Amino acid sequence: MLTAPDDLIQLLTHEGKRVTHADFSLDITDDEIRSLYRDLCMVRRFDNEATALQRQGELALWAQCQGQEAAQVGAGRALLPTDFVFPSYREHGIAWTSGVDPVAILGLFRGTTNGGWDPYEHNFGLYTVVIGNQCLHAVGYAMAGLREGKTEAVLTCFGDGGSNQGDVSEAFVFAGVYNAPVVFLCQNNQYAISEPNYRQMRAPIYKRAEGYGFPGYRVDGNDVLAMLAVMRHSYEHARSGKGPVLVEAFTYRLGAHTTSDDPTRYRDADEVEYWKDRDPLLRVKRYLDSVNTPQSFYDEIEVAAEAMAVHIRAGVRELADPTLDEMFTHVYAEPHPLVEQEHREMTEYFEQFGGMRSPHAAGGH
Amino acid sequence: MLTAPDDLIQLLTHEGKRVTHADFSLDITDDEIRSLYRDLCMVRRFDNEATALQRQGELALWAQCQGQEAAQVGAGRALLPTDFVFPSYREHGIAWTSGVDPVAILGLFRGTTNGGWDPYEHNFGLYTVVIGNQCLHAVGYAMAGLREGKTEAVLTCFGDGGSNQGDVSEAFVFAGVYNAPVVFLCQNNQYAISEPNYRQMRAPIYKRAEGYGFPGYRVDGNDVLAMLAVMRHSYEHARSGKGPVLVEAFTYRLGAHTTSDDPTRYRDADEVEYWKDRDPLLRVKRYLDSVNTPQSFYDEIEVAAEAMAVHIRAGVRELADPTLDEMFTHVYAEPHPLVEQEHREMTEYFEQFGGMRSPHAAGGH
Amino acid sequence: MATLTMAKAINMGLRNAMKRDEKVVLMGEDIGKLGGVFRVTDGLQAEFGDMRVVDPPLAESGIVGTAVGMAMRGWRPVVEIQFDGFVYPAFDQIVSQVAKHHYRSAGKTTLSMVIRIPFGGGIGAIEHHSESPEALFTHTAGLRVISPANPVDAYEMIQQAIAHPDPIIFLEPKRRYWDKAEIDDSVDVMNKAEGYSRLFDARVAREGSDVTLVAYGPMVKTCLEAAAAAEGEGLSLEVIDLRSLTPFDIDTVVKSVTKTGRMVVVHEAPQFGGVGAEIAARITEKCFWTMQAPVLRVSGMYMPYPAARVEHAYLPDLDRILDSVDKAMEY
Amino acid sequence: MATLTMAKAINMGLRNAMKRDEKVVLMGEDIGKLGGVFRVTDGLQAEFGDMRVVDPPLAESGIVGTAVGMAMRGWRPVVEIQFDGFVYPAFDQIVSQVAKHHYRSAGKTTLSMVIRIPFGGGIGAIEHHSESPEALFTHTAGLRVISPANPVDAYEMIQQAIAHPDPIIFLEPKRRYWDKAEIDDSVDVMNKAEGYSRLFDARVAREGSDVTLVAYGPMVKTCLEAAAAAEGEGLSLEVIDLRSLTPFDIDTVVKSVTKTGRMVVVHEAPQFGGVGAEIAARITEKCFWTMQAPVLRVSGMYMPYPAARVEHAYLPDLDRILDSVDKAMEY
Ligand SMILES: Cc1ncc(C[n+]2csc(CCOP(=O)(O)OP(=O)(O)O)c2C)c(N)n1
Ligand SMILES: Cc1ncc(C[n+]2csc(CCOP(=O)(O)OP(=O)(O)O)c2C)c(N)n1
Ligand SMILES: [Mg+2]
Ligand SMILES: [Mg+2]
Repeated sequence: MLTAPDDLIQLLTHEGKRVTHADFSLDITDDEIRSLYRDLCMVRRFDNEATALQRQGELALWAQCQGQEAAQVGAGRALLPTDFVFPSYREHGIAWTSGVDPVAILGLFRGTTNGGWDPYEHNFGLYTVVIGNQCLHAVGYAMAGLREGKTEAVLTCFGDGGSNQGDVSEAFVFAGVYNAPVVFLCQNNQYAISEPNYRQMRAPIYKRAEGYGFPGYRVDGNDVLAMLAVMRHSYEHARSGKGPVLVEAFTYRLGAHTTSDDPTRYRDADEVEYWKDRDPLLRVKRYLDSVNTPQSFYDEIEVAAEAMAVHIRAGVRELADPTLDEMFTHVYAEPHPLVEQEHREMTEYFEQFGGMRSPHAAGGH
Repeated sequence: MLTAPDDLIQLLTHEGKRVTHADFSLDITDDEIRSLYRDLCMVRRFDNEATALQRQGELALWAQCQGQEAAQVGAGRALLPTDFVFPSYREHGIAWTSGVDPVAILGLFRGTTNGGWDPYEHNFGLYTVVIGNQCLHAVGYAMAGLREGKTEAVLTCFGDGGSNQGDVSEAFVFAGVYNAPVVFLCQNNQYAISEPNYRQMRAPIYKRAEGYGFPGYRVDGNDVLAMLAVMRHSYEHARSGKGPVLVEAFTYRLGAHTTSDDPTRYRDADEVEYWKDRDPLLRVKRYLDSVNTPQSFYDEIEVAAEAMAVHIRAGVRELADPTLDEMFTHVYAEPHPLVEQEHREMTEYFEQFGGMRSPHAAGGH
Repeated sequence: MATLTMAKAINMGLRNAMKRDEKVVLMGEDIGKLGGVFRVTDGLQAEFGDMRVVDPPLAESGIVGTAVGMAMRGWRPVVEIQFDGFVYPAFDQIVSQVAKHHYRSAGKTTLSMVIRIPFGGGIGAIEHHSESPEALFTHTAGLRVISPANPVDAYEMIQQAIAHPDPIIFLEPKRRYWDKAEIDDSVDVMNKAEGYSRLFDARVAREGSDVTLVAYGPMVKTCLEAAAAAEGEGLSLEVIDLRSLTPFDIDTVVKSVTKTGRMVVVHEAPQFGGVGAEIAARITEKCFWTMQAPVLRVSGMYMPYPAARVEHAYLPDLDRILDSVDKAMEY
Repeated sequence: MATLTMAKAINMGLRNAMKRDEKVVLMGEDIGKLGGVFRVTDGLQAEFGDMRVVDPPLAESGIVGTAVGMAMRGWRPVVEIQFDGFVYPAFDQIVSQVAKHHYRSAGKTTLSMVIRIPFGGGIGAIEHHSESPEALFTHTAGLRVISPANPVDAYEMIQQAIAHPDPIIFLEPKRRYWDKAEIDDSVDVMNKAEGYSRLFDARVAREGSDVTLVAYGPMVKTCLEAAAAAEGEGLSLEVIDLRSLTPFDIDTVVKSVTKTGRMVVVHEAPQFGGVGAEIAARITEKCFWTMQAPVLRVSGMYMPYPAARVEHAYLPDLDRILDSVDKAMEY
């Protein structure tokens, strides 16, 4: 059974007690903690809605982030608006704190688009499915920022399994050599689909940083306060010209890898139970209860979450399939004769049948 | 100017004084040191002959190993016959200690073959030009050895620049996870062609090992005694089931990257002078002189080296160009109709001219 | 005899190969307890242990590169790449090492390894999960590239591929994983007199006289459906299942085209530079005077694999194939 | 006017592009003080500093991947891959990211980047230094792939490529680096009215009436030599320099073939699945009734690039081209 190591940076225990840490502290009011809790709940709800929509056939797939909300909300809330995010495919919490419309995220999983949002609108890049690729983009983006004289941090996310891709270590090398203001966030949810940490690494991931010449920290990824503190510190480190940082958020994927996955094949119920007790929402709730948070606070969140859910459900059903024209657009920035030719041919071809018909057009399966 | 750091593991200073090290010691007689010196000289001579042959047009290219002889002879002499080597393209010293005929090595550089020797004859794999590729082969080979219950070490070599390839870090990961008996030898000759260390890394290479869960050492790569001691220890570590080791041999490429290179474009003469005084042969000579080695010993080496040189010069000129048939052989292990067809067609085609003629057939260009 | 899906048929083939030769080692992300994302290796780790059914670290170059090292020592690694779109991180190892080692070592090193890749679209997956990279491998000498189109071939071909001394890219048409067929599991595939000697032969999947349809992997079934539909319209289509892309069994195709004089090649990959181009060029050269129409091609389009909800428009289907057949007939 | 080698012409083109747009950044192993192994970037780091002429760590995926990140921010990275055989470690980034980003982002992200690759053989190099991987890129939608055949084109095309918004694979025929030509450096290439609008047009390099030779990059010169030799034998060969492989300027080729009725495509890469296959298939389809002979192809062989001392037998040369021309004439 995979349990939590005891050398994690922690500011809030899973029993909901605030604790101190020698290197990291957080000056935060209870109201601010409530605001973090609100985000945790909204993200949880977003995730649950998406899972439900997948079950109803509205999405082809969903990659749940349940259990990782604190890691993501902590990382996301510590960002400044000028910072930029290069996510993997499970960063729904950071998408949320960045202001990306959850419906846009779902387009990718519904299969109506390979993207779905404008990366520059919220400084939140497209989800990246090929493991590790985005880490290099983050470094290059940060290198360009240095050339522009900007003091912005760039966040990039990957998983415990993903840490092994050559691209990730090359990103470490480049970030180190160019002193790029990149914060590498590894959400170690202890599984790469079915493969537990011991099949992926011999030493904790955060230790790799030192060999590439920059600091690495291991944080209790289920502790939103610790995450906020360490990420704030790390972005500031990056912004102030000290170079990259690696943060390993030690967490646990409470759900399945994706809705196509069957985690009962590779992990035991009691392990999941152990981690449910360490749920990132639960501990904040325990704390908030201990400081006399009124029920109305929770009720208000419930109302907001329900409103979001309504928006998501309606929005997803309205996500239209691409038209034939859309399908052929944007292969290139400038016209390409072969694309134009095939576009023409397919248009003529479908005209025989009165235009391209979508098997999904009737409104889902 | 690039100089030597002072935290290197050293047993023989560049002035030729034997010193002790807290963690590594070597029980060695002066005669054994003479035998090492002999190898250093033979390798130096081999290298010089090859350079001369390239200048005479007998080789298309030569990658000198001058300056790195101690790193290679130390690593090579510490091997057992059952160990296996996965070299890069500059391991002439290890080829030598492994018993590979220098002439075979030169076939690759003459352009008569893409290989040139039987990897299994001396447990010395083919040179690998695509940076980093061979490190993964070494790990896989070692993993297979574990499955066979063997207690053999596998050595693989790469350069300071090469350490950055994704394949190398992936090799670290796999070796760590599978506890593979691999010794990673990075010859840090301080340059990747024209790029000095500071353009390749932010922290010393040997430090990367820890992040992947195994020990890393940084050795004075110009000190054949230290190399022998650390490599012996490392192979034994691997053979005894403790897993991989990374050894960074800190050295200096005294020659050009290859005969096509012009190092005056990117490094200063005084840097080269500094390192010439740290020549791996010179310090052993200084030591041997201090223990009254007779001139006859050096004379004997000179005679042997000259004999080898004669062998190399004659052998290289005899290396025949592949025939058309040879060119078409071994693309596959089993017949492939397309290869057979093209073979047939080309044979017929050349028959019009009385067979394939080689522009080199007359004995060089 | 057993009725099995293609996924199960490959599973049984792998099991047989592992029993037959203890040097066979499976390596691939999540192939152990999970049995692979398509369950093709279901139960094999439980049966053979985790030294023979290996869940490696998440790094495709690492997987293929270590497999090369194992093969250098006489082991027979069978690598699973989880999806087509994730083979590219291993591309360097495949093209520069797997393909070239036998040649470089003048035959001293034999890399008997199989790289299994579920490929192609049609399952509504998100991006990078529906690609058809076969042309990138067929252009690379030193590799053999094969693809079964039905459970029986899948069962036999995987065993033959594993027994073969050359490195083989084994493309599994993922949307056909659930197709079923009767498999005769009482015969030892490798003990049949021919061993793997017919592994690279094309197969006439359906005889016909008007137009030859050439396909492989997922499109064979689609072509057979098209041929059945065409029959109703009085058109007789011959369907050739290539099975192997390199070597390419040109004789079988030439024989068919000599009869029909017309040919349509079908694949999911984009037309430009796809395998169909080589087939068209080669057959046209051989059968120049026989061809009554140019070789036509039905394929995916020149774009990244599009969003799943429009893949039906991207992928060749029965209608598009018949449309091209009609065009070929009009010449 | 100046007489320059192709290497120097590209150097001058790069310098102009860097002066024109300060967002142009060169990245590549050893391109700084050394000036690159072929000295194409000679002097540029001294002139523009090491923030604009970057000697990156030795990791091709890292180089291309960080270039993508820079391009996402509006910079124009020009990557040099040291040799053809070393582009494969970056293949994943090129195929999955560089090629797809504009599409995936619905045009929000424009990756204006150039990947320069010295390619092809003929310089007596050791393995991995003489490859022709163009077909691996042309099959990948989202990329444009171009190759100059002479110094003038090299000078102009590199500047146009850098100014173009799409990612471009720029293949430099390394054995032609030392070829010389007069370059008019007084005209600003990008200020000519057409900008980069003719970048993807093929060029009739020599007019003729009997057979069309189609080539690109290093083989254009060889074809011109063949055409000159054929003239002596009374044969009139038209030589087309494609310049761009994708887009492929089919009209120029069709026009020529309509006149000659015969075509030979020449490239160094292996024939099987090479760019010649697509050209042959496409032209045959368009010009089915015009063709008096099948499209013939002269190319490298289906093997890893062989040892340098036999590359003369592997590479298409004047004799092999004329041999195929004769075959085409015999139909
Ligand atoms: C290069 C590549 N290989 C394989 C996959 C298939 N795949 C998707 S997610 C995944 C596991 C990732 O695990 P981890 O990095 O720990 O991230 P997590 O999903 O746990 O967040 C795999 C193997 C992929 N997307 N990309
Ligand atoms: C993948 C790859 N990229 C580029 C090259 C070209 N190249 C050959 S050697 C070399 C420098 C290697 O430097 P280093 O790893 O330090 O080894 P050294 O040559 O100094 O021994 C380069 C860039 C290559 N062979 N392989
Ligand atoms: Mg994980
Ligand atoms: Mg070096």
